[in-house]
Amino acid sequence: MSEIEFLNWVRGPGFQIAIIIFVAGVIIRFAEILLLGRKPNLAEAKGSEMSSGLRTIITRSIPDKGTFQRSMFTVVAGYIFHLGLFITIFLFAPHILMFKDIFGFGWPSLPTPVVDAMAIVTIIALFAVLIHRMRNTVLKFISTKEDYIVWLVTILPLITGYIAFHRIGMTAPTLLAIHILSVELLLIMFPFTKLMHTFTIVMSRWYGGAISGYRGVKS
Amino acid sequence: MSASLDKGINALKEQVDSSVAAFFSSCTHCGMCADACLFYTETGCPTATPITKVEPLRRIWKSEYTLLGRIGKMFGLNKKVDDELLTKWEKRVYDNCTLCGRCSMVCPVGNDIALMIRKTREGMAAAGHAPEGLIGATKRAVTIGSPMGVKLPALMAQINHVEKDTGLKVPLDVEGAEYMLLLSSMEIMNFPEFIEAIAKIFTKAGVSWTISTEAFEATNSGIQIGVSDIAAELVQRIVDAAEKLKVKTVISPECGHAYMAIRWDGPNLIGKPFNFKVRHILEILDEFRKDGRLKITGKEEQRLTYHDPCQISRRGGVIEQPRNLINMFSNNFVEMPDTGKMNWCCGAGGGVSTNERADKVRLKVFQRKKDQLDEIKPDAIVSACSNCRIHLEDGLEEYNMDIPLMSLTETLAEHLAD
Amino acid sequence: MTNNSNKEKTLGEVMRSRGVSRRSFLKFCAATASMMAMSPAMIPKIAHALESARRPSVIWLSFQECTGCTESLTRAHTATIESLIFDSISLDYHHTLQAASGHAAEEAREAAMNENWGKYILVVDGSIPTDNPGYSTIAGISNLDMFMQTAAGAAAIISVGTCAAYGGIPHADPNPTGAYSVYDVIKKFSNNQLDGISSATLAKAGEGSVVSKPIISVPGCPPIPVVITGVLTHFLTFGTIPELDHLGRPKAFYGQSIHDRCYRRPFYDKGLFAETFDDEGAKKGWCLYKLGCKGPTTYNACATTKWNDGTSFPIESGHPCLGCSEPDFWDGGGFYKALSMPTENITQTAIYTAAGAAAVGVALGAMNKSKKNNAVAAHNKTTIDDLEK
Amino acid sequence: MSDFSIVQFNIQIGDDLTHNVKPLLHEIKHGLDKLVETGQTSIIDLRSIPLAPGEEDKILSMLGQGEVQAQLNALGLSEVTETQYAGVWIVTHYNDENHIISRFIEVTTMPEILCSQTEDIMAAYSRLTVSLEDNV
Repeated sequence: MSEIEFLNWVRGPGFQIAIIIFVAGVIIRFAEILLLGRKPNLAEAKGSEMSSGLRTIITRSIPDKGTFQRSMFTVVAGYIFHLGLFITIFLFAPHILMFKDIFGFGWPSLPTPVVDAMAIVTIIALFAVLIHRMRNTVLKFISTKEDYIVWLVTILPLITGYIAFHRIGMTAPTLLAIHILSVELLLIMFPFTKLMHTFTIVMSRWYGGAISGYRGVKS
Repeated sequence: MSASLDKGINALKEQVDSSVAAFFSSCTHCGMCADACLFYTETGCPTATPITKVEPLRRIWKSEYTLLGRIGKMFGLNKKVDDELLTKWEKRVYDNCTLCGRCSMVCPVGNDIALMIRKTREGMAAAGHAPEGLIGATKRAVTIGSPMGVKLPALMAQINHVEKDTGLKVPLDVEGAEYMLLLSSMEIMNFPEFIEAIAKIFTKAGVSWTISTEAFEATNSGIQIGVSDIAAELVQRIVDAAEKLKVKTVISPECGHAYMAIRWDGPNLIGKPFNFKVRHILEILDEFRKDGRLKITGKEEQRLTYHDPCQISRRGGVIEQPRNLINMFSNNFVEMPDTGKMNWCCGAGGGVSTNERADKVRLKVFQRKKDQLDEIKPDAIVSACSNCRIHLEDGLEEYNMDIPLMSLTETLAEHLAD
Repeated sequence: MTNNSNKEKTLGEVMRSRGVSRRSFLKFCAATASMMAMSPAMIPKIAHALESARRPSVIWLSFQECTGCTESLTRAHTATIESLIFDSISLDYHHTLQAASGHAAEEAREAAMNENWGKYILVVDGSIPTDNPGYSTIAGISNLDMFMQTAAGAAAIISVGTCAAYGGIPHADPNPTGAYSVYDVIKKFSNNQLDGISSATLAKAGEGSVVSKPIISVPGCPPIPVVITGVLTHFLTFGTIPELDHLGRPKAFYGQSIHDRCYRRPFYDKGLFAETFDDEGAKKGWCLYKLGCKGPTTYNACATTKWNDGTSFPIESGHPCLGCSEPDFWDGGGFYKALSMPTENITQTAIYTAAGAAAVGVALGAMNKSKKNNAVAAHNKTTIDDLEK
Repeated sequence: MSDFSIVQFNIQIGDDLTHNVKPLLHEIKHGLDKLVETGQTSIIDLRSIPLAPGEEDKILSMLGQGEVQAQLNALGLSEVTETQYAGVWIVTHYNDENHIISRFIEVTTMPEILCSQTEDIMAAYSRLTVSLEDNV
């Protein structure tokens, strides 16, 4: 297989396979969760489930002062790499073209050097997160193989994307193909790992906020 | 004698619902819940990390309710829930957790971890992995009517004392009364001043109230041990009494989990809404304040702080009321560094105080409260939960601290204008 | 043959006999160095080597091709220099350019082969059909046979154009003629995967050990004319083949991507793109990435060598690079689809998948629900007697 | 002749499009320094450097026109001009059809191509000899 054939495969059938698994997986996971249902609360309500659930979806992004001080590394590093992932995935011009091709609409991009710098920051943050996970007693204790695999499939597209953009070591088609392949790996792993939190966070925050809000507690 | 692993596993299966499934799907193992849990911050022991306490429930969810888990189960690849696991987890779930719910407040993906631990206890108890102390208390609660073994004659004796001391009447079994007061065993045995305070306040306020001789115990061991069947039975006793006396409102006394049990879990345990209201005593007192029924005289000048009982504040939503009430009689109220919904647990709720095995650890984690108190150096602590109060006294003694503890209701009663 | 005597002369002698001055020769060498992307410091060395080089025989075979490569070469505007090089070689067979036809032409080829066995340069344009020899024959000889016979005695093979280098348009999906590139045909031969090859040819190919012949690929549709002559000149000058990349292309021309040398690269870096062919961005000469430019994955010298006597190259004229010098450029999902876009219709895939998955999800969700209901039904009431084992 | 770009785009970013103009002028400066110090000449092939439309013109106009301008006819026209900076020469080769085939900046006292070549001188000698013999 030549490198262009390889690139054409990952841009074509490979991407298709990944999308099928990703879309099917995410929908099945959602159905699995939502169709389990939840008993209505019979206690007299003190607040609205819906509004406090919706509020928590937003407010839980900001930790309270005490929590920020106690978990500062997790919060700061978490913010950096999540923001970095958002910028590198959604605000890089070539990526927007892909979304435009799929969704039929695009949005403005950030200048390439900004995205480039952000990719480096994100990679550094992710390595810091990994080291933290391996050295912190709690994280070491609670981490499973999945946590490390998910870390790897998350950082791979960043690293391969960075290398592909700067064309280090190999020719552009091969590097681009490797980058797309690493994204496909991420897409395939997505529905079956904790990566699902990207979507289910809306549900879990809503449920958490609703449970508190029903009792009149702003969470 | 019929507890079994199968029964435990079935109980865990029953506990999974869409919220639990969403919670497990969202957990990223970030570890922030550990920093929110005093059993971790004060012991440094990673096994106290809240989210790991729900491992038995997580395994059941994963292998029974997810596609990948179902496939794994077919090939026998899943991690199993067995007695070995449950034995290992017993201490984590019962001794090292007060269900205080602080973890639920900090979880960045919004997981109600305390709820999941409460659910995990259902499986643990059904599988015969509940601690001795809690089993004993639960048996007493069902057979005698109180986890501490307090019977009606003991209550009658205390009421007699109160009536003699104050010259006020404590109404028993009055049909059609507006309020029906519940009491915790601890109040009957350790703090009878509470009954006295209620008698004074309610008489002054001019409202009709009563205590049922058939259901006066507010605590619910079934909630703490994690057996909904028993919890429902205990709730049903109160519901029957309240319906019999046709009261409008049932009052939960100064006890955290009692409020949780009757106010929030009660209707769901018996499977139907109550036809009366349930209020915490602080909510009632705050209503009296608003209606101008509370006339206060004299202000305390000493530095007062308020210890939020977890189930009343964070898990119960009664946060402003105690502050409104304290400000009626205090000129020098000071908040702890983390307060209200973010307070730190005293370390003995959720059945930990009933579980002798956990005595050592509950005193160790009291260090957290000590640090908070050291920071603001109050002259006295006000609280609204007898269980917190007893443990705070224990803890202060253990750490050689001399700070008096006051019940909010009792202190308020002392400041009533004539 | 009339030019036999010429073959014994050195290039310098041939030129001088034609009245080409030393100064002209120096100019030619300077142009050659520039064209081959060599350092100007190499000019004296080129001059010296060309002085003493002898005219090699060149056999040019055209198979499944469009003659575009030959057109490109003969339309080269640096006419003086090109003709000089072609004067310096002995183009013994090229069925488009030669005067001879029919048997005479084929005889010329055989004669050149016999005279220069092991020394001539074989230039191939067009792909070679392997499915059925009847798809393309010359003088009754299948392309495959003619190629294998001629390749057997070549000093080196130059695959000119994308068809010869990668298979090109004939090779594009679904490849009805079983067309393959020069390199692939030789690889198939060495793996014994070739049918329809005559036993005589087989013997000859084996004898000349076709497998070990150096192959230089000069892809492009068409290739830049100076690249063709540049490779020939290099061979003439140094008697060796130039340094090649992993696809067998001379690094001097194919060492950097179009994107790397594109003057519009700063717009890419700044995120300024033409969105359509007639918008403001297009008028301002912004980057054509979004219009499907294959510059980033295409290795060629267009951006510096340019076309039509250095007038411009496609991007300079406002059109994205098609990637014609890369393998399978016809099957790359469309000329106007940006590189980061999937080549298949992902939207449709996603919609169909979502529909299917929704059904599966509802089924699995129902299974979950019934499993839970069963657990609730199997609930055995716990009393205080059931708290211990 | 310098305007070889048929399609003129309205390039907004101007001079610094490829960032190659300034470094190139600096290279010429270093070349002059080297020429004075060691007598070493240097040649820059303008076609080996990616330049945006207009950038080559920019370089040429920066260097300007000096005292010497020469034209030679060797396989088509060639132009040799000294720029306003002595020692910096522009050598442009054209083909028969007057299209530029290569362009160099030479930093030297005299571009090699202007000098009469030994081989040509030898040929000239024999030609003149023959011519004299024929005429005598």
